[in-house]
Amino acid sequence: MSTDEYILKLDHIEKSFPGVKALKDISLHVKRGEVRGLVGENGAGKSTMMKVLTGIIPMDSGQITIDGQAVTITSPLHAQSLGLSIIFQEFNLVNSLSIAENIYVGRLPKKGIRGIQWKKVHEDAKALLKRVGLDVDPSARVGSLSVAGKQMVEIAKALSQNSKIIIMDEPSATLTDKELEHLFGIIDDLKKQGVTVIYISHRLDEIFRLCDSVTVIRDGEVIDTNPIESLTKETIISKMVGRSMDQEYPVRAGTCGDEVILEVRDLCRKGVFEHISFSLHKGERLGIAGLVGAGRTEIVRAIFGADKLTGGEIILHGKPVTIHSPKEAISHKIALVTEDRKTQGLVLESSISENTTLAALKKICRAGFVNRREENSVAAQYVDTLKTKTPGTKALVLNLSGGNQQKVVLAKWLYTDAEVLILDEPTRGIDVGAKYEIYQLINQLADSGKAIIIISSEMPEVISMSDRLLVIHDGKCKGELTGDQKTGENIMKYAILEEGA
Amino acid sequence: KEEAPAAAPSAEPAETAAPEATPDAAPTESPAANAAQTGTAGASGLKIGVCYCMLSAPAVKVFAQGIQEKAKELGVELIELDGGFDASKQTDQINSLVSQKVDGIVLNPVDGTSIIPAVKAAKEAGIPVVMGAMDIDESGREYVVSFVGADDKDVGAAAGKKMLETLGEKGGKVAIVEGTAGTSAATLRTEGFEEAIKGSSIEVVTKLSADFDKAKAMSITEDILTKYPDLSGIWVHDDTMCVGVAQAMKSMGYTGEDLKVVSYNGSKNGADMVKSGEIVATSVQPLVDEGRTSIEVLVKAISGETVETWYKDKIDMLDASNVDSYDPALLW
Amino acid sequence: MKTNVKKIIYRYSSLILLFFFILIASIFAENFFTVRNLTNVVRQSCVLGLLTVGMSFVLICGHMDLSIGSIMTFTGLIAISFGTRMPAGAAIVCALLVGILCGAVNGLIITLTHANSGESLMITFGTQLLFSAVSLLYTGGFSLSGSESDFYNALGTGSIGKWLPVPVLIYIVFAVLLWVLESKTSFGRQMHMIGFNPVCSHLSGVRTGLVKMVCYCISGFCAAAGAIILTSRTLGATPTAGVGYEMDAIVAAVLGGISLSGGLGSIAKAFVGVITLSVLSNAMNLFGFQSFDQSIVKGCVLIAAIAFDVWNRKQTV
Amino acid sequence: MTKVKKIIAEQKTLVFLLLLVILMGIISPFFLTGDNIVNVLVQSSIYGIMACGMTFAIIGGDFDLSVGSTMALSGLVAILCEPYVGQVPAMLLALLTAVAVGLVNGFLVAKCGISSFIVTIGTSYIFKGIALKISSGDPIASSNPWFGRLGNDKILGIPYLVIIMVLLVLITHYVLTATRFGRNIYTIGGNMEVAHNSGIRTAFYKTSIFVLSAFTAGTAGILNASKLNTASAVQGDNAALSVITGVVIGGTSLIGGVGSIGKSMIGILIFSVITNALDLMGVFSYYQTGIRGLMLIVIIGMEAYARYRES
Ligand SMILES: Nc1ncnc2c1ncn2[C@@H]1O[C@H](COP(=O)(O)OP(=O)(O)OP(=O)(O)O)[C@@H](O)[C@H]1O
Ligand SMILES: Nc1ncnc2c1ncn2[C@@H]1O[C@H](COP(=O)(O)OP(=O)(O)OP(=O)(O)O)[C@@H](O)[C@H]1O
Ligand SMILES: [Mg+2]
Ligand SMILES: [Mg+2]
Repeated sequence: MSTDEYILKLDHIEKSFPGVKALKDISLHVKRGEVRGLVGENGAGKSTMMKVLTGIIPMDSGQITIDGQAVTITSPLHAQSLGLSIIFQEFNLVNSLSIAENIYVGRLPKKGIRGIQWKKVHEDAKALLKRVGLDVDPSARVGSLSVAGKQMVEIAKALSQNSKIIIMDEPSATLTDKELEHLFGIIDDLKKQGVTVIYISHRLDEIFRLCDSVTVIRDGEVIDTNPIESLTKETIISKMVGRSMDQEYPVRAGTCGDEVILEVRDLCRKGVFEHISFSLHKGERLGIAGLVGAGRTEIVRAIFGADKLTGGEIILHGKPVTIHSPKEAISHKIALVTEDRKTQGLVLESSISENTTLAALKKICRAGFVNRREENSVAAQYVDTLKTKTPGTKALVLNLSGGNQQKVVLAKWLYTDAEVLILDEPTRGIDVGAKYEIYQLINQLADSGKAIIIISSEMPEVISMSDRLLVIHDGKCKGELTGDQKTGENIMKYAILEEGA
Repeated sequence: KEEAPAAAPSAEPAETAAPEATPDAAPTESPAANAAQTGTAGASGLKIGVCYCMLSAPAVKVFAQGIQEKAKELGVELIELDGGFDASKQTDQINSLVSQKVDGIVLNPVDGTSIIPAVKAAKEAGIPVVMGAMDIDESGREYVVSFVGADDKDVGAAAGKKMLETLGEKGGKVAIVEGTAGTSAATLRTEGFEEAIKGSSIEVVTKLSADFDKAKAMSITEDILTKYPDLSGIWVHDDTMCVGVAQAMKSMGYTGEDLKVVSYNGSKNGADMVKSGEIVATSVQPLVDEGRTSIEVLVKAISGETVETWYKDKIDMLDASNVDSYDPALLW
Repeated sequence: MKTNVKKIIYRYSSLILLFFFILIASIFAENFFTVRNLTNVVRQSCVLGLLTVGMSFVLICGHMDLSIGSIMTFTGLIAISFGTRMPAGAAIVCALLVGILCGAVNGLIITLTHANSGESLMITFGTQLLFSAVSLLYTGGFSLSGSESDFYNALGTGSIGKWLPVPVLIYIVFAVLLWVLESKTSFGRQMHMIGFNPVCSHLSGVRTGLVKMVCYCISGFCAAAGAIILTSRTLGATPTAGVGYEMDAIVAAVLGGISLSGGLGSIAKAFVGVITLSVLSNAMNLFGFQSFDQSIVKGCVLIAAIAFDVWNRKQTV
Repeated sequence: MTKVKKIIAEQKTLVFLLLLVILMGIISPFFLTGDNIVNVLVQSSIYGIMACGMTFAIIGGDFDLSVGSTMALSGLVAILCEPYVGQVPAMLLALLTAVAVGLVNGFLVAKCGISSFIVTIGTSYIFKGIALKISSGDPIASSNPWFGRLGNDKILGIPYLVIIMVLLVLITHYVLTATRFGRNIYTIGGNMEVAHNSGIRTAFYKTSIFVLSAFTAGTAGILNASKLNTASAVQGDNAALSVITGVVIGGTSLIGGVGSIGKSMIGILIFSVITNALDLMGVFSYYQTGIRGLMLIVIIGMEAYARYRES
């Protein structure tokens, strides 16, 4: 064993993509057994750095040293053999395979002519799943899991490799507090075993809870590394964005109106949720909280006509309506920002302007012909007002960072002139600066009279950004919280207790 | 048995025309007729399997028509199978006919060699096989009782002779628009033609395959005429392609005067083109007759009579001199 | 500057390929670069061209249509057989309607079952068998000989002036109309978006089923239009006339730069692909290549062209 | 009861096949005779053998449309080379040729990144052209009397063809379920990027997929040539789509990542049984084409709809 204090050293790493210099002379030294936080805005280069480190993409120049030995990492397999494993920001799972196989993908244990030892695979997988707190059959298909479930499988997979260094790229983005606590427990265990963890997150609370030291990255450059004790949220944020920010959540100036815009009564979808009733006022921000998998997404999808309802009614402006498809929902001025940007919210291979007008194509059409000039000016306008960072409206959405992609999604729905705006996890995977801008935007929209539903798994967010809060558990509405009642304790009480209220 | 009189009138023209169309087949024709007469009683109740190479090809369909007519006349039960131009599938079908213990098989093969093992198995099971419209390869001849159909080499030779006659001393450049590359029909028709013109002043400048397809033949002819504007003649392997060839000539501004086309098949289309002077000649393949004779010969063979090994079509050349007087019932 | 050049090369790669072929053919093939031959090339490409335009619509919205060959066969038989009983114009309208109907059958099955790209391939293979069975049963397996109508026959063989064949005119008119539909209208936009991401399009209020349905109908319509030209050109209809055209149409579309995974491409590009194939086969006929060699060359060209395209994309994106 | 329902739901195609067999057994007295059952198996054997390789390809998320040409080419090599090198070396050469075809396909897909659909259309043109060229397009009969026995002889009443098919199916099953190689192919088909990120050598596996597919096509080509005692360039013209249809009907999805050789074989058998039964019933071939088309539409349509309902 090397006596070197640093288990991992990155020196002068450079990496360019066509048109972008993602990493500029990055140097990062990580001590043995520490938990290192890595923070930075969207597109700062965190994921790219980790991908270079694990051999997924080659670097242009630089030096990597592990355990005192200079190495050239050629492939993910090579990285694994050097004791490096990674939990990806985007899921790295095969939906069509079982959980157990996903955990051991590419390295299933085998024995002579009898081949793969399936029994052992399933037993080991079961133990790992227990360790991460996921109570499912390891032979179930990963595709059948919820987002959080998949995240936990990712973590189990990283654990199964018994690595010296584990990199976690935003593992918490899709988790709610219960799973988070579990994850924290796991990381604490790892630390005790002397495993080094690099932890990337946009949630600063977690950084303070977990990390020994924090490295801030901005625009592909390391700003600095400090022990956690010497930092505060504010100092980290100002390092990240290059300026200081006073508060995390903007305070809303306006108030809710009295007019009820949307009312739902007794909504049911067999086996998913039942008897959901609530009303939504003009200018109101209604939060929906709950654990991951509680059924929040399913409820709003059903209201939006993306899934079938098996019972209940939807009342808009006092008149009952039936909504069979997203198209009908849109014509009733309802909009849904889906939780999964990449597969449901955007046409990635298309330009910003084409995405912006997609849901209201009619508005820029004359006699069925698309007026491209008008389309571009509309898109440019939204790029302007939402402060989207992009070289132009013709840029492909594919090449934007997460936060900017989310702004394009918002632009698309704003252009439909929706009255009811449903936002499902609107800030997932988005950095503090961009988050703040999106919060401000939400408030502006509410002030201008739009009715807004916000679903979020981040408790402080859903508390601060809502005027009223519903808590969902197991497909049932367990409670409604307003004003001072909106506290983390209350939410957890309703969200976890079987018989709440 | 009640169907016999109903079927008779429709079959009549073919019957009466047969000797006239195929005079040299006359000696074999009469025993076949005998078989038909004596066999009506003996043949009814026979179960005969027929394997076609591909029923969606119009020419095969015409052949099938002859088979069906004759079978109806004789009261023979038919099991008709379509090989879909897949030799392997056809082999399976023959095997399945063998296991059904049919009394005999008329085989219109996908190709002449691939089906030999299956035909051999049929022979071993004591089931007589008659080849219809297309022959088995020489090496498999021993397993079949007879072949009813044209000699493709003769077909090519007749066309060559006609071409020689038409172009005369002067000769000239000639192109061949061939059928599907690799079919024995295409190979032999070209071979026969080339042999017939050997030593003359006719020169074959290009041979291109149009897969027995009209549209392809048209494009290919257009391209040939672009390259050889001074072409004097074309030998087209069948009338279907010939329609395309004639269309191409028209679109390129050629007439039957400038460019002499000889074809084969004896379809109504072909005869019409001869009549209108678009092409010089086409020879007749009596497909309906081939079908009828195949059944007759097979029934004879089943009843133990001796049959000839080859009931050759006579090649009737249709040209301006005889096209008007030719019996339309022989065309298809 | 340099990236600009690369971008241009990428953007016009299929056109560059076409010019390359034309150059080679002009140098080496006798009589290639003559008005007469070039007219031939275009005329020969009409039928495949129409089919490829239709196929492109289906490909762009992320699906495939293996049935166009048999739709062409069937509608050709309809056009010719109806033509004996009614005026040519009416027969043509009937054939086009039947084409649209066949396309609608495809579209309906595919939208109702929510088939994905691969499943649509298999389903249209099924309808291919079905339509060809219908064709065979319709005529009992026999061919129909050409129409008596001069108007009908002019569609495939006539020409306006000396050098503008009627079928070329028809092809160009349809291709331009459909190109406008594809590239300028909201329908075309929706079609591309569906090809890229059907889920997002659906959630953004695009009637994905309807759009796909229309695309299949267009494909059926184009097949029928192709059938009319083919039967007019070749004076008659056979129950196997359309066999294999679907693969050629896919190859032509891909040569023109239409992506099989949907979304990418345009009708204008498909047009270039068709002409490329047509030039290739014309040149090979002029060279006197046997069909064996033609097949080999065609395969090599296809692979080389797509490899070039892929390499090109890697350089630019 | 619910268990039965579950089995029926999971094994729809198997149930369908069994129902079909029973129905045909009732309709046609010939159908369930030993002779005919052997016939059906022989009829499925060539495509069944190819289905082994094709199942690898489709699970791996790729198409192989070039199997028909490969089949024709290797059959020709096995017969054409025999006079020079002897029968067994000629057959080995034929298999080598097939492997070479697979390598070409694999290289183009894995290294050049071209879609397999296009690559294999392209190579099928090329190799069919070569097959036509080396045979001048003629069907070529084998002159070695021994050669034809492989495809026609039986042992204990079971044709070699069927035995070879069963062996290959068992091997394929083993490889797909019990080896890392097999499981990695599922991973690649399920998600290429994940496979790459997990350290699976995707290029190697993609190439292997095509080599395996070509290898089984080559085997099928030799056996088919032996069965017919003849090789020809047009043999195998319908093979690719027929095999893919069988595999897909069985339930191996074209998206990749799911399926099994057992399912593929069920699909292949369904088609053989239907063809055989319709022939026995004397159904005219035009109707047969239509029936086959309808069946394909119904089965694939049902599967597509079930998949949609599930997600
Ligand atoms: N494959 C790629 N091709 C081109 N540009 C890329 C690619 N991957 C990343 N980039 C660019 O590199 C920069 C760094 O991206 P990276 O994903 O590392 O950011 P990040 O810090 O992880 O952001 P986030 O917090 O949103 O995950 C961004 O500008 C991004 O657009
Ligand atoms: N771990 C799991 N295993 C199996 N099914 C699950 C699991 N978690 C959730 N589900 C299914 O997903 C449904 C609801 O999930 P959904 O994603 O809509 O919830 P959500 O509250 O929106 O959570 P999220 O934060 O992921 O958006 C549940 O009814 C359940 O059937
Ligand atoms: Mg990242
Ligand atoms: Mg959700």
